[in-house]
Amino acid sequence: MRNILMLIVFLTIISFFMYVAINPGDFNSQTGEHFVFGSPKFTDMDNYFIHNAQNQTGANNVVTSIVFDYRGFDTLGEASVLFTAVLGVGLALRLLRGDKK
Amino acid sequence: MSVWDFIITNAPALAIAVPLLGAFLTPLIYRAGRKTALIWVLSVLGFTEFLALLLVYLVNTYGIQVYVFGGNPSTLAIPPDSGGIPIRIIFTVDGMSAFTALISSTIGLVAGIYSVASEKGRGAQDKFFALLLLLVVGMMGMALTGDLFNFFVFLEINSLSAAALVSYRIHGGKAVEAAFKYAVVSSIGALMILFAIAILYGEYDALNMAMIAERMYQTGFSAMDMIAMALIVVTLAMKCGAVPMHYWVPDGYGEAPGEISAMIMVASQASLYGLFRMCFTVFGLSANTHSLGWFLIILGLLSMFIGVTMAFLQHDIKRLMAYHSVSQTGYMLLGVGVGLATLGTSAFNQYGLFAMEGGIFHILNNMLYKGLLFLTAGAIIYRVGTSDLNKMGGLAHTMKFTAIFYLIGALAIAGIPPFNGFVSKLMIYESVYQLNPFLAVVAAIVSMLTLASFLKVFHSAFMGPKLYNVKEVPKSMLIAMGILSFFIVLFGIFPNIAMTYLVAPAAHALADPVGYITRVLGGGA
Amino acid sequence: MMNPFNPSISTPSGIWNPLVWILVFLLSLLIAYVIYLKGEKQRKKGMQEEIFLSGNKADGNTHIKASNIGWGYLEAMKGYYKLMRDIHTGIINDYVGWFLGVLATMLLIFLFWGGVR
Amino acid sequence: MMSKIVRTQANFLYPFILIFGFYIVAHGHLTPGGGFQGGAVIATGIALVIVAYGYDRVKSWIKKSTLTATESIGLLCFILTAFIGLSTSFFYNFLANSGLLFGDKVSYGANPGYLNTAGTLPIMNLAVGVEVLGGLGVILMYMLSYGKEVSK
Repeated sequence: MRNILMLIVFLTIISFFMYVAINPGDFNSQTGEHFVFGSPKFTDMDNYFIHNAQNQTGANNVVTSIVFDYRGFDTLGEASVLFTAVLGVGLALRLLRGDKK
Repeated sequence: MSVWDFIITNAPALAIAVPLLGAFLTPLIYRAGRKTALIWVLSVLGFTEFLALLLVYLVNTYGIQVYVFGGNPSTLAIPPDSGGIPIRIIFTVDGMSAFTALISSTIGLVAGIYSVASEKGRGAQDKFFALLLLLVVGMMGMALTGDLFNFFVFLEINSLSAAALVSYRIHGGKAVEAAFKYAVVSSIGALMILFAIAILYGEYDALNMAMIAERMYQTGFSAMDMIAMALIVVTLAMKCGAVPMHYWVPDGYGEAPGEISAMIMVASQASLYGLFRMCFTVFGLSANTHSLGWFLIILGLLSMFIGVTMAFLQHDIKRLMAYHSVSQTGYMLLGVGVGLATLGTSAFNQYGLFAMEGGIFHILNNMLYKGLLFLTAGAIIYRVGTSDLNKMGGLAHTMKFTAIFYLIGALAIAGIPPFNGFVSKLMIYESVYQLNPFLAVVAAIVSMLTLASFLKVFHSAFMGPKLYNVKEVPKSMLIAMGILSFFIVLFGIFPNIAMTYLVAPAAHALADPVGYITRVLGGGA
Repeated sequence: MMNPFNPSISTPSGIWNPLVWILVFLLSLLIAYVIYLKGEKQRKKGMQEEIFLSGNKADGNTHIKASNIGWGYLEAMKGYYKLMRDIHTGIINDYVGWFLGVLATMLLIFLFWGGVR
Repeated sequence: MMSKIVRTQANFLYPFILIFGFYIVAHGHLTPGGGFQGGAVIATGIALVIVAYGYDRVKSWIKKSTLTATESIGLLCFILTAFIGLSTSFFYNFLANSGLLFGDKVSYGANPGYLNTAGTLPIMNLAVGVEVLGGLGVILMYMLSYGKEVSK
């Protein structure tokens, strides 16, 4: 019973994803193109990074310039995720020898 | 530039950076001794609280605050050469963000004071306090950020640190199991959110919430947006513990130490903030807010009813309170859901906004009285050593202050005047009644059952013959409980203090997505 | 902007003032005390001072355990609680399963009721 | 502890793994890679040594507290670099194109690259590399030590 229900749920979600993937998408009357899955409607932020990253940050690797400069705060967050994980492992896998009863 | 100007300019960044720095330094400082580390942790938490208060003041005085990480100057959201798009990570602090940041830092400070005594003598406290600070960082970051990916990062910090803290009392592996369940559920949720963010980023080439909302409004709400919205809304509903995705709540809250239960409860309110932010600001302009609002209302009704009826069954004090958090979350979803369902119609100004104010006021009240109740539960467990209500009795003979604090919290959560719970519940009943009387009837029944189950706890834990010869809990725990009780009584008798400075700005900020978007996209300073 | 130290809140259909409520509450306490004093004078000593629990004489040190409180309510709602206990399995696969179920439900709701405004 | 062949291999490979890891970290702003990736490579070096020599011997060479301190110090360097930029804004790249340390300009387009560029990026890369090496290393140590203690 549970398995059948889960199968129905799974198929529902998958069918939505499949619909989006093969959907012809919105029609842009100006360019005569369809926006299908995988062809973005906008590319201006990508182009900004490609054209300005080298000049602004002085890094040849644009990916690193995004990771550590434009979105450096996210990287700090990800680094603290690792820090949190380490602390959590240390906390959960500690032995209760030093704890009071 | 004086220090004061410097702090005011950089307040949104400092509100995250200071507790983060504090967390990184705590394991190092703990080597100098517990007392030094405690002074450090408490002063960091105090400074964070000050920054959150400052943010509330700044938002109420000068409107929405924008802070650009790495920008030159830090208020320039859109670089002039970018063609009108935000490039960097932007913190956008409006009334609702400042409100959530304030309750997060407050519960952090209270939990910090409480754990001075309650965790004394346990191992790995350097990690415990660092994780406590990181949990505050996670909550504050989720509240303050205006960037979707940044939101995900802080959601991850929030979930991981909360899961780790749940496992602090190993408790024969039970706490670790609860932490594992919490970690699995929240990791799957976080991955779903990441997936949704990837969809939105692929479609709109932006990660800023305002920019995505603007572009979604321009190009219309597509099928992909719908999937992204469903992923985000359902995941955040799970993270805030709405029925039928609440199963991790009793496990997690039940096994965590008392002050950590209170903090995780507020961490799930931060997810609730994320849910409201997404529903109103990101999808509010394009999606069908009427059906979205009814979705939240139905989740809220289920949470209220199932939460409270399951709570009555429990005989473990922490699990009982955990189920009550589920049912209290239902009130918030109900209040704000009514606001969302009526958004854009004439009914919004008649009662929708008032319902939202009620729901948001309930978040604040829930933080106060639910936090207090979790702290009293922690105090009982600290002295008695068991969380089983069947083994308790007669504690009011010796733990008088704990009993009084418990009574204040229980009466407040049951909505007995003159405590603060009554005010927000009244606001929710009165406004929800006008959308559909059935909603208000369910809410009132749930309130009655809440009172019944807290009387059960009071009777079995505090009344009856003296079974345990225990002392009152140490002072720091009493101080922490006293702070929360003071605000419960204060906001019960003068609800307009909270209404004016916190709740009304928050509700208006949520109801005005256009203001949010134009503040970020419509020119720099 | 409203006055933050004004205790009364106006709701769509009325007004709420905690101070007035406290006043009324104290007043009714006073009235109750007066009635109590009146009865106290003519109270008879004897059987009525003894403690009974479900018709049996209790010694005053009896404590009702938490699981026994609300027995009637739990008995009346037996069917509902059986269903709820069955749902709350505690298995993590089910937790995720419910999450996916709600996700599918929400997608279907938005498909049929329209996601677009 | 593994056989002598494995230990010899580990002795031989360990410096190369370290050098490769630090290369990835240091050249993060020029070539694919960066702090996270390089730190993970160095941590695999630690894993190799643990596999070859066994936890009990490695325990006496590397202390868990040393690794946690390494991790904290790496993160501190990272966040302090961000704090220094606070005179303009948090995470402001105050060194880029300034002519100071790592402050040389780059020309637009494909070029061979030069180590002394990119401002705060190499510093942050290094900090993150140190943090990841400490963090992953100490996770390994925690898990192994817990397994040892429980199985005792």
